[in-house]
Amino acid sequence: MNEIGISLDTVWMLLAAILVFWMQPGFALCEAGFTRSKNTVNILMKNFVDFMFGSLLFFFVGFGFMFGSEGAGFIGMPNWGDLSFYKGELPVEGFLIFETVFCATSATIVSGAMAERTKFSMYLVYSACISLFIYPIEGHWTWGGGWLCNEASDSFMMSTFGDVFHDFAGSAIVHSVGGVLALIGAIFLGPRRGKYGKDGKSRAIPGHNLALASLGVFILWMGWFGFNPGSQLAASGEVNRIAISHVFLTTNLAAVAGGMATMFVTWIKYGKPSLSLTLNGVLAGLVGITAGCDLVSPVGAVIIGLVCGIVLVYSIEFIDHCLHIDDPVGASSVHGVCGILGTVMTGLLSTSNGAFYGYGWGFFGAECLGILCIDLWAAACGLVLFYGIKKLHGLRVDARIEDEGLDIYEHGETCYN
Amino acid sequence: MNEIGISLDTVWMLLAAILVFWMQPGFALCEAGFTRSKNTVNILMKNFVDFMFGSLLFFFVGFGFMFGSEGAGFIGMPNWGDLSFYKGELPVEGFLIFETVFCATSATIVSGAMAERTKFSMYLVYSACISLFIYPIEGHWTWGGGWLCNEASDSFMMSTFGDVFHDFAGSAIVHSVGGVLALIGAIFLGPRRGKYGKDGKSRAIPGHNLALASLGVFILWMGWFGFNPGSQLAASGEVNRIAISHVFLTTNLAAVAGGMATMFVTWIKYGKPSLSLTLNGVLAGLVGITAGCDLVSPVGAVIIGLVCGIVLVYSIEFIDHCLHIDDPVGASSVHGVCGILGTVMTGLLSTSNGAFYGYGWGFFGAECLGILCIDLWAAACGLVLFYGIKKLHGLRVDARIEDEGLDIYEHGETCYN
Amino acid sequence: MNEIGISLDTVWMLLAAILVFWMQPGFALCEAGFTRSKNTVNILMKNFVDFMFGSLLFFFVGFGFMFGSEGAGFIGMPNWGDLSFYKGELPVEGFLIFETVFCATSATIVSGAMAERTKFSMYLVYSACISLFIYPIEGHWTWGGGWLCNEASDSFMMSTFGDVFHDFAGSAIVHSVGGVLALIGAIFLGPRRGKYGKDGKSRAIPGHNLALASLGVFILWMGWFGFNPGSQLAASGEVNRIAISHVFLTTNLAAVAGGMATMFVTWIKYGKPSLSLTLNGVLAGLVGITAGCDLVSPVGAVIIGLVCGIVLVYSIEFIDHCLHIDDPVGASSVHGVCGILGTVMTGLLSTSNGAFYGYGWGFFGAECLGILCIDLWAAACGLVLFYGIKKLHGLRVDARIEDEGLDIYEHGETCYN
Amino acid sequence: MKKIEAIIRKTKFEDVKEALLSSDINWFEYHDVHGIGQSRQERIYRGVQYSTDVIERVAITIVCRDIFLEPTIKVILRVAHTGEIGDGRIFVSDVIDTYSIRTGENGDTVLRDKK
Amino acid sequence: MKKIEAIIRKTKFEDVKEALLSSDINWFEYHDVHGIGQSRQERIYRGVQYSTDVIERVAITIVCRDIFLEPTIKVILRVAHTGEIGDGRIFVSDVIDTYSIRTGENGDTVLRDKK
Amino acid sequence: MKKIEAIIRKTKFEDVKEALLSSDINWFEYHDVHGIGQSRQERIYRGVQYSTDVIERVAITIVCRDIFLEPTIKVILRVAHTGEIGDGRIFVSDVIDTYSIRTGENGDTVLRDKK
Ligand SMILES: Nc1ncnc2c1ncn2[C@@H]1O[C@H](COP(=O)(O)OP(=O)(O)O)[C@@H](O)[C@H]1O
Ligand SMILES: Nc1ncnc2c1ncn2[C@@H]1O[C@H](COP(=O)(O)OP(=O)(O)O)[C@@H](O)[C@H]1O
Ligand SMILES: Nc1ncnc2c1ncn2[C@@H]1O[C@H](COP(=O)(O)OP(=O)(O)O)[C@@H](O)[C@H]1O
Repeated sequence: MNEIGISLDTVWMLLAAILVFWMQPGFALCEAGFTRSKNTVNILMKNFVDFMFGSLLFFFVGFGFMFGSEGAGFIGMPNWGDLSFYKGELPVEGFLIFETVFCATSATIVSGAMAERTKFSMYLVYSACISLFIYPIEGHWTWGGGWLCNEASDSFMMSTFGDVFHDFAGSAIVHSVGGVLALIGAIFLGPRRGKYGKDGKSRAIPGHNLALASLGVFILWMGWFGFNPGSQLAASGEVNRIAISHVFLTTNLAAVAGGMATMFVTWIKYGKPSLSLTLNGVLAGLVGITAGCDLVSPVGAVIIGLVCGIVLVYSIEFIDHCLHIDDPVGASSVHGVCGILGTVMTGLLSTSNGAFYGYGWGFFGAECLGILCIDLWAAACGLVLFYGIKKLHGLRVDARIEDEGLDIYEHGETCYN
Repeated sequence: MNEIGISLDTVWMLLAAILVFWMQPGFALCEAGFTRSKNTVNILMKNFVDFMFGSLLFFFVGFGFMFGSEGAGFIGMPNWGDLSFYKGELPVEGFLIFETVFCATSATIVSGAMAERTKFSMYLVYSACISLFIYPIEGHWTWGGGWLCNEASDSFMMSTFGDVFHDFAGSAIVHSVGGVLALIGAIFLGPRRGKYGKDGKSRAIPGHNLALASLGVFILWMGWFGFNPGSQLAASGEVNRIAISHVFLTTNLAAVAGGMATMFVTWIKYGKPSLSLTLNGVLAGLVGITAGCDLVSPVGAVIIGLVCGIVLVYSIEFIDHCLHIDDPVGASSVHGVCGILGTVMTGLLSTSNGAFYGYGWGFFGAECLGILCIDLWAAACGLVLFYGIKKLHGLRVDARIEDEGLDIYEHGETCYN
Repeated sequence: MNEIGISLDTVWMLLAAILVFWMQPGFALCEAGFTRSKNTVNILMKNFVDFMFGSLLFFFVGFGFMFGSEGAGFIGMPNWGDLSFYKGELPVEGFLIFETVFCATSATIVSGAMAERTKFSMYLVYSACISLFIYPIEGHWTWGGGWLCNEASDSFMMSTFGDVFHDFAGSAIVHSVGGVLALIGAIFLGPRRGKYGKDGKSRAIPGHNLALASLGVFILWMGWFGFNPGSQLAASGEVNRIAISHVFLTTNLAAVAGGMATMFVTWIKYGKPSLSLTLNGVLAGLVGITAGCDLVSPVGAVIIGLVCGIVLVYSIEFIDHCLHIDDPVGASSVHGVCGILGTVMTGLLSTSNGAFYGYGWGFFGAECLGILCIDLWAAACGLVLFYGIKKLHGLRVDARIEDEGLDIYEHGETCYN
Repeated sequence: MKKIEAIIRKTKFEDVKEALLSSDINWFEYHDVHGIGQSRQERIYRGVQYSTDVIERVAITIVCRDIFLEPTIKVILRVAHTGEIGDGRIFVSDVIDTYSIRTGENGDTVLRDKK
Repeated sequence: MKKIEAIIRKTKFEDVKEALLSSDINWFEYHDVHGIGQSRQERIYRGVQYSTDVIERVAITIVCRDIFLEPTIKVILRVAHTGEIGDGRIFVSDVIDTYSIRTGENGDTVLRDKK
Repeated sequence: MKKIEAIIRKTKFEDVKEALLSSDINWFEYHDVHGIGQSRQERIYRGVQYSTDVIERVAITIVCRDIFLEPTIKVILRVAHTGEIGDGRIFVSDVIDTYSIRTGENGDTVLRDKK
């Protein structure tokens, strides 16, 4: 029975990997739809290329950084394309693919925030860095058995909080890291030309195709049913099959609650239910639930979704209108803010050790410290990286190229003919 | 072995749930493609919102109405978000998700027929009602163990027909209910402005993007491979694996036969093979086979597909040209007429108890009575609901909004920029 | 355990079938995106219709031709819709569906190369022929247990090469056959009007929507995770679960390497990274790895991907600029050239019997002979078929129809309104 | 010969077209334009509320013989009218000559078979 | 200075463009328009058969010096011609002045470097 | 009354629009056109390298009273100018009459409430 159980788990894992791979076009369409048609080829190209870089680099090096041993819980050994170090029951090739698609998700989040003005070659550099070390290292701390997840009773986390950091499928590890890098990238780039008037007022630069963006969100939603339930990495046995069902349900409820919250907030705030924000609201709910989808109850999931959906609207407004940071697709709010929110709320709403269920504040503290360290790491890397690129080569295309569209200058072809 | 078998069944059920969820963008793109670009944001929004409402309401109340006990086979007890009443082998959370996506499918069908002229807020009211009670109640009669499916030998169905009503995956329960409500909604709304000339002749209002519509149909087709084979709710054991394979085959053959029939009929009738109808033809075959996909032979499936594909063309023409009911995407013909047709034909073509195979007319009678009761229920609810909305608040937007497009007035944004 | 193992295998096979079915819209969008909007309805229609024809004909006849016995290893007996002849452990209906979607893939490849100028009715004739006998017969030689795969020690292949022909998921059987037929079809049709100037120089006819084409490639990529790992037809047991994981990994790495190779080659060659070719590059890698995805190492997969991605660029240029054959989507290069390349390279890079790993040239010879025979068969059939159609009825639409677009004349409707 | 260029509401186009055709104005050309004027439309996009003065309109171009000028303008003025801001404008200018590409003829006669 | 506006078949556009360029008419502008005239196209959509009089056409606008008027029109008449209904029209009107935005110059000279 | 037709760079459109609005030119119409001239753009598509002379441009049409002609042209010349090849052209022609569809009025007065 065990033999066949592992096979079933493998099938489940590979199915999840397919679904998470499928999120790549989801991100691509979402970003393409929310931006102008003169940059669509560039955007599609970026979304292909970060998956390509991610796959290769994670296979050769990143996988080892993340899951290899050594380094006192801070970083693993690079594997140089060799997979034999891995000792799990599941086939290592399948596990590698599964982890690869998560890494690529983290990389691709940033693309949206930097859309319409980044040099293609510099995007490649950034993309290589995240797959090469930024993501694998913080991934090592958590999923790779590093210090944030060390369950030994004398480990730092256990002795301080009595609990380790928990991020089931990556609200913090994948999404908030992507979101933080997105924010920093957008800051370094500066806003798109024409985004802020001379009076400093934010102007709308409507996306060229909300149908594509909507399809993208549906695709992402579908992919999330691999992202979260798949992260159980097992389906056999009663515990696992209940777990994946539970995760599936909480994931969907949070998405739904997030979308509804955003829709009603925009309805009240602007007088009309806004599709462009509701799309983000669904994603906000999904990002938020990702950390605690296994620990919170269905009603807890609805709460997380609602909070994320509401906060999202104000976060987007704040970043745009007050901070004057131009994030064309809202990646920093959706993945950054809601990723952090979701991780922290897991510390409150976990039915097995959350503060609101009377288990004290230990776990909540672990969640806060974890998300803090992870995002500080991402922020530090982002600062160094984007500052370096900016100084050495320049991050942004010329004004003229930006005006005429990156497609013609960077790629020599237009999307629509 | 049983332990792992249930896990395999759970994986199969969740996979099916993902695929049926995936039908949501299928419906959205189909509807968006078949309508004008000035209403696309509204259409996308409707398709998001009915899934959101459906998920939440079915979780809190509808699931209990459908599968809860009590009520003498007419209606279950609402569950108020509590799932503990359910006693099946499969994890209840997974089963809930599976049933949720079916409920949402039923809700979303109506959207297409009411496209381009319905007030968004009133669509919300309608959408809430179908997920809240219209669908769960007739669902209780059938899949919920209610009177239409009571196999006790002294039950009404058994004593009258010697057989219970059979609707494997929902030709009647899901599709015909959606189709009937679509028809009634379209009647209450009245045709789009300009759809019928002063001479009463039907005019074409071409959809704005048949590529999106085609993608939508492909997505629906794919989703149906979850809808039908998934409804077996099991894959382990010889019986089940043969059953799901069989259902998969009949589903595909009916789709193919439906599409081909429509293509050739339009080719003969209009001199040219019409894409816009062939797309519907594929769906007609799929809807038709859904009731009996487990009972009919592959050749039977081809026959059902052909009949549905042929009838579809005439049904669309009849509803449009003779009844002057304006159904922009043909939902009432595809889901209503072919849903009924498929249910009835199951009574004829079932290899285990169908009339054409010499098993007499009992099962056929059961099918007829079942579909009659289900659709009368839907029709009655629809009449009350749409009449009520129309009187109390008005169902339709102003002529001016309809002319300029719902996107700008209802949502303040346009799809293409 | 075996009982449940077969069920798991069935689920895996059906999942793969769904994913390969999903490649149909991938091909459709890819082709539609790479061509002009005046022919989009025609292209979508072709892609529906070849799946329909394929499904029906393969069910009634082709399945028997391919897997039936008799015929001395050259051809099986037609099954006339009867499936009882098949004796495998997996449910025959599921296996039929699985094989059907592969057959339909082979058929649909040709569509792209013949786009924008072929009579719709003649495309139907072609499409019927490939599903009826061209594909099933060469399929019989290989997957059907025919002469190329006869492992009896006194068989022709074993006695000549000491090894049989190996094509795991169809680089040769599916893709190269489609590619060869595509090339011959394109030759017989002649180039689109305006494709070559009076000076003989090739002109660009840009596709109308690279976003659709990109989505198509993502869909195909996803589908390939069914195409290749699914071809193991089993997931239970350690051997199988490692095999499918391995195949999944090699498939992805080759895709990634193919895309990157093409991107960098175009960057160097033309000064700009070209999306329209990178899309093909990904497919080139996927086609290339398909034959040997189970036998080569991950690094071997990267090598195959790189070679295919590089050769692709030159092959497309050669066919277009030198041979003056107009293949709007590059099907002959992607599926033909890279299909052949991948099959041959399997003979070199197989870790268990490849020439580069010191196992001598026997297996390499078997691969070469196999691909030669298969493609000669395809070429011969293609010549007879297209020559016949051209003489008897004409293959190509009138110049006027070509200029104004096939949509209006062949189907009476336009895609975008 | 005169050229009439009318910039009208998109929503009025079908009516105007039918009115023109039923008034024996059988030939014209139209295309989509963006009009900037006093009309405003309220919009929201991703949290930015704004009001755009760019309104989608249809521009109709009709070239006709001088005697047809008056009646054609009357038709448009009557049918395209709503009375609210944004109804649009009609511009009239001179055309020196007209050729029919099919027949190669030029002059008034080309426009005459209008009946 | 004269303005030539030609409404031609979409399918003839490439030919006309090339003919113009090879006749030293190096500057012009074109855009897609819908033409209504005697041409009809048969359509079917979801079971409704209809014939539309709205045909997609290309409108070419050329401003040239008076001496170039004749030859330019000749080129278009020759190349855009098929003889079947729907070939289109050419309209000629007066232009008072032309400015080059790049140089700021105006008058005939702006159009002179045409060669 | 004069008609000003300006063919400008797409990238300059927003600036020109704002300059016009802030110079009390409150009404105009614009649409996308393809311009053929001396500008070239390098392209690659599926291995074919080519340079296209078809450039996307915006055509702005303004009808104004004669006294407004000068200032309007000045604004456009100033703002749409880059000095590189491809800046575009402005064409001026006569308009005989203008009607307001909303009010039914015609003549100079229709254009007067401009301000
Ligand atoms: N002088 C003008 N030149 C060009 N187009 C104009 C002119 N005046 C008005 N238009 C067009 O007419 C449309 C309607 O004008 P608007 O001021 O909005 O309303 P009204 O017609 O009621 O005065 C504008 O959008 C613009 O496209
Ligand atoms: N008087 C006119 N004003 C504006 N456009 C016209 C006029 N006459 C013809 N056209 C344009 O020319 C096109 C061709 O005219 P049509 O009557 O179809 O064929 P033909 O050129 O053979 O007479 C029409 O679609 C229309 O766009
Ligand atoms: N005589 C003309 N008739 C119509 N359009 C013209 C004419 N001359 C120039 N144009 C338009 O102006 C645009 C710019 O012209 P171009 O020669 O490229 O640069 P420049 O304005 O610097 O001379 C062209 O693309 C064309 O659309």
